[in-house]
Amino acid sequence: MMNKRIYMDYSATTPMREEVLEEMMEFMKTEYGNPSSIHSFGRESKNAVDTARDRIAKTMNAKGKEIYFTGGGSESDNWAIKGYAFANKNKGNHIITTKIEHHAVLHTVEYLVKNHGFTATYLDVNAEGLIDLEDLKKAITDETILITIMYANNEIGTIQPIKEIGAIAKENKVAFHTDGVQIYGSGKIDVDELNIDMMSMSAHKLHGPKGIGALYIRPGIRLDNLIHGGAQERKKRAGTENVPGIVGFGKAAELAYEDLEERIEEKIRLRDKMIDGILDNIPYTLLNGHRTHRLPNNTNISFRFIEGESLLLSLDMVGIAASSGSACTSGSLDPSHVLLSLGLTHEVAHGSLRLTIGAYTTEEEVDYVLEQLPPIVERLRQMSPLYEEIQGGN
Amino acid sequence: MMNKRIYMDYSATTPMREEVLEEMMEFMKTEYGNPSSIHSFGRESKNAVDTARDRIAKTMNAKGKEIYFTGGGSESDNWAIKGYAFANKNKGNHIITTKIEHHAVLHTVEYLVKNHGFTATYLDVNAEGLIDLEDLKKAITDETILITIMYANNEIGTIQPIKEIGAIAKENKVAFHTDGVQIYGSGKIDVDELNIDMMSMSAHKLHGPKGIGALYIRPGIRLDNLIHGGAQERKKRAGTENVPGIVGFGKAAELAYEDLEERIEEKIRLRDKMIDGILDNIPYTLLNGHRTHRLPNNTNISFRFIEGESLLLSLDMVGIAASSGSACTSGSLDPSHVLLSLGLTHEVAHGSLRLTIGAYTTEEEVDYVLEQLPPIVERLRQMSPLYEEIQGGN
Amino acid sequence: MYTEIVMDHFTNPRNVGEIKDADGIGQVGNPKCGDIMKMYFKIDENEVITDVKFKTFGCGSAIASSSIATELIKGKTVKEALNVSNKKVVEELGGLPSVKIHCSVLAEQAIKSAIYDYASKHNKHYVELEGFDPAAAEEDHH
Amino acid sequence: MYTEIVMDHFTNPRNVGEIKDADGIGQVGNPKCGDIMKMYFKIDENEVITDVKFKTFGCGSAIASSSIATELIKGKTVKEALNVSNKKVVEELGGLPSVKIHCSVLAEQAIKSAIYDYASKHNKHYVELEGFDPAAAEEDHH
Ligand SMILES: Cc1ncc(COP(=O)(O)O)c(C=O)c1O
Ligand SMILES: Cc1ncc(COP(=O)(O)O)c(C=O)c1O
Repeated sequence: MMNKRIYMDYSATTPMREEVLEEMMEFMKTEYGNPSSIHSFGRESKNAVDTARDRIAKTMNAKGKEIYFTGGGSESDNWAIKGYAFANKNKGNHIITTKIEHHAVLHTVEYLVKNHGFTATYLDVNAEGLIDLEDLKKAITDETILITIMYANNEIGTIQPIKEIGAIAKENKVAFHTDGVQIYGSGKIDVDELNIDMMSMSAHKLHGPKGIGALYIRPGIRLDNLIHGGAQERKKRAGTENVPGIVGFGKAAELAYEDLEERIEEKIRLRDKMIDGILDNIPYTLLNGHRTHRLPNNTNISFRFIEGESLLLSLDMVGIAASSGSACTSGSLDPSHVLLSLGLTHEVAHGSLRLTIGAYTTEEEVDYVLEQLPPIVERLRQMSPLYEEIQGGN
Repeated sequence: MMNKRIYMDYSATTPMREEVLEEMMEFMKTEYGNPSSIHSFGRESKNAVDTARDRIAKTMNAKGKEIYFTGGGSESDNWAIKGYAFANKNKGNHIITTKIEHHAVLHTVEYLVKNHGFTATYLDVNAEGLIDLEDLKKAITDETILITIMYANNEIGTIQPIKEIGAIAKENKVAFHTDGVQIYGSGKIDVDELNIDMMSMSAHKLHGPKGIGALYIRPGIRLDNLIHGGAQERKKRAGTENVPGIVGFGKAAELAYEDLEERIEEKIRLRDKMIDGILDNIPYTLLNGHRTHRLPNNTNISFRFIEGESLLLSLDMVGIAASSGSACTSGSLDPSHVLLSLGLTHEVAHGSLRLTIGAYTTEEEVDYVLEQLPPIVERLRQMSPLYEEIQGGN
Repeated sequence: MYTEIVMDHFTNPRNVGEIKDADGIGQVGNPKCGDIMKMYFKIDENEVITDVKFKTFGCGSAIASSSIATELIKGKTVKEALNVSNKKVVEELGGLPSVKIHCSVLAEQAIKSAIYDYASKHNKHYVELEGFDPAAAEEDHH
Repeated sequence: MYTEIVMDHFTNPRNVGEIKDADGIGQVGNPKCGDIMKMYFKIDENEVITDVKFKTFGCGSAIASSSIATELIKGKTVKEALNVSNKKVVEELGGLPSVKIHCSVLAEQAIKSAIYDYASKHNKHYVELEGFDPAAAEEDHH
């Protein structure tokens, strides 16, 4: 039997780096104090929290006091959007976003529209997943208070023209939030240069712990709290601080940005090998997302005539962990809204496969995937009535 | 120099039990998969999450599917209250709570009143911190949709008559949420018997990890999401699951309820020794909270003529970690709203000390506190102009 | 997520393929929903299903449901096959996740659809098929 | 949280106590806010503060601020003492957390208040005290 375990799902979550766990251990074992406490147990936790805040701030040219810890990327998205909308509803009720946002943004905007009197524009994307800046400009009205556009897409890896979006937002005096969950830790970010007012992050995407995230908030940007209560996080996000999580996040951020350039290069090399290896060797395939404005770790390919979940199961049986935009993996009926927004038919969207690599991915693993994939695809196609039709037509 | 470290602040947070960390380790090291994934990495996380859910449910006579994981007690409180209020605003806009709630409840209710058109009644408490059930009944109107009353108070330890409150809520067809953060893990709870519709919990209060909490939700209770996004937690709370946190919470809950009765007895014995030891040996002291309807681990005493923070600092210097309702510890100007609600003057409220014991507290530690406290109090009193007045008056 | 039986039928599906001179062919589902099942039946003069093959575009449970359904009806009479319900399919698979129950419904409908085809070609009438609309089954099986 | 100097002055406060026959006594702050500072001055005919004592009800930084303030003015003239600002107190302590700055303000006001008392008893007038209202300082020092 197969006992290889090849992880190709780094965009879903990542293993913690050893150094990260190591730094966390102290705070899970001995330094358990509450940072808000006055006694020495608490004081050491407080220092550790401040250090982590500074480490993260440094990676994006921000200040420690502009970083607020949250319980994860979804909370950050919810807070930025609901918090800003509620705090600024006297200025207007219109929000601009895109059709390919993560559900943490999309469902949040939909909720505000459905239940709290806001309106929204959902920008289209082109076949590569890029928005049109002209569309954005046209969408802005006197009522527009917030633009929320993701930095890089979690499914197809497409990276938006964030700097241009930031400039448009600034020019129009509209706040700009970006979901940076996928890019943070894998891309160079300068919040000033990019005119980002708020940015969501999630530690477990960059070899940090799960259940901890952050929101960058530019000074002057006012938002209602999402979680009211104690005075933690300068009164903006209540709840006893998850000190080990925060410490781990800080360490992970520091490590991610230590040797960023090299790691980006290496990932792009492996990613391109994966993409070309599949497109060149398996017929009826197509790359989803932009060929170059793309996360360094993302391969997303549609295999026509087969369905994603059965592909995933087959890969899992040979030890490869991947993901798919197939509806069947989410328990819903429709395939990924992102893939449909690219203009894919339902059938093609159902047959998508996402392979995302990470810090521990080796060339051998990529080779192994390239070796295993063709017979699996062929076997599933042989079972498919859609393939039969095509073959019959030849 | 002093190098004793005596932790008397278990109500602020607790150290993790070894068995808890042990179970978490597997999920921090090898089983890092995303539970929502289809591949084998994710599957094992999913099982672990389900096990934890069941473990917690079992401790309160609930079902696994009625437990929803959150990022902590504050999030649970915010979700229960905002979520229920927003989802049921067509039924009414009135919320009943008390004056001594944790800020996670109080500030949330205040926010709904100030910014979202709700109204609220804040019930008074008597000198022992108990609400009057007649007040509660009288406060209910046709517009009342939610009663949120804490199970046990974090500062003074007073335990409310939850069963009676639940019965009143049920009779009046009003939903009943209780902040169970302080009681969960230290008291026997049966959500059915008590008619609890929602209950907040936080793992780090019961020797579990920080940054993970839960909300019990009775089937049929409808609430808006606080954190929208992915389909996690049966679509009610988005965000990649904090698997190690959840696993740790489950284990901590199991352990807490394994030998609950014995541990309660032992804590009460030590607590009473502490309370009596202070009241009997130090003049001008008074116990805050109810003498018997009280958390087994809570001692809260006001020392007249001195201020809490300087007391805490002095204790810290002899290795004792405690907390206070003094304004100075919170950075605000007013002392604890809880102590003021009992009818204490500002001066007396400022001079309060909370000593909360836990699983690792020994009799020797209690003795040590009882030995250290009198000279410290005397020294601070000698510095106090208020004490001078009293002494002068003799 | 899936039982061992499901995984076995997914990994080694029985009766995959086509029958060139089939007596009845049924296709249900559509690519929009991500599931298409096609079944081919050989039926003899005693109305016994002597051979059956399937092709399926769909998730693991769709493939497993097709496989087990074909096993359940092979060698059975048409009447018997018409009594194979989606419940039976789920049961034989040792259970399906609730979001996947529709796959078993699809298998039941594929059987009915193939027999419907056979019935119309051979001028047969089965009470079990009353109210069954193969076009609807192709459109939406949910 | 606190600097070593603050902790030192909190642990070993200088000049704690009362002066029975003080020439000036000032009390500022109130129990509502959690801080009361009382200062006793001995002042000689050359307007030199020859002795000073304090009593403080308050947090660690209130006690430390009182202590350092008394040190700063002991042996100084009244005029010099009136020029000790809260900034100076903070500086000498090596800094205070921002939420504790008011404690240093209180120390400055305690000095002024004691001198105000001395001045009124001795019919003196100091421009530095113009606009200073000891009753207000007792009511609210924030
Ligand atoms: C009664 C009560 N409610 C809510 C909370 C908030 O819990 P957490 O800090 O874990 O968010 C606490 C503890 O801080 C508490 O004691
Ligand atoms: C783009 C994007 N936004 C938000 C999230 C939500 O982050 P989390 O699951 O940590 O809450 C994710 C990951 O799931 C993501 O990929």
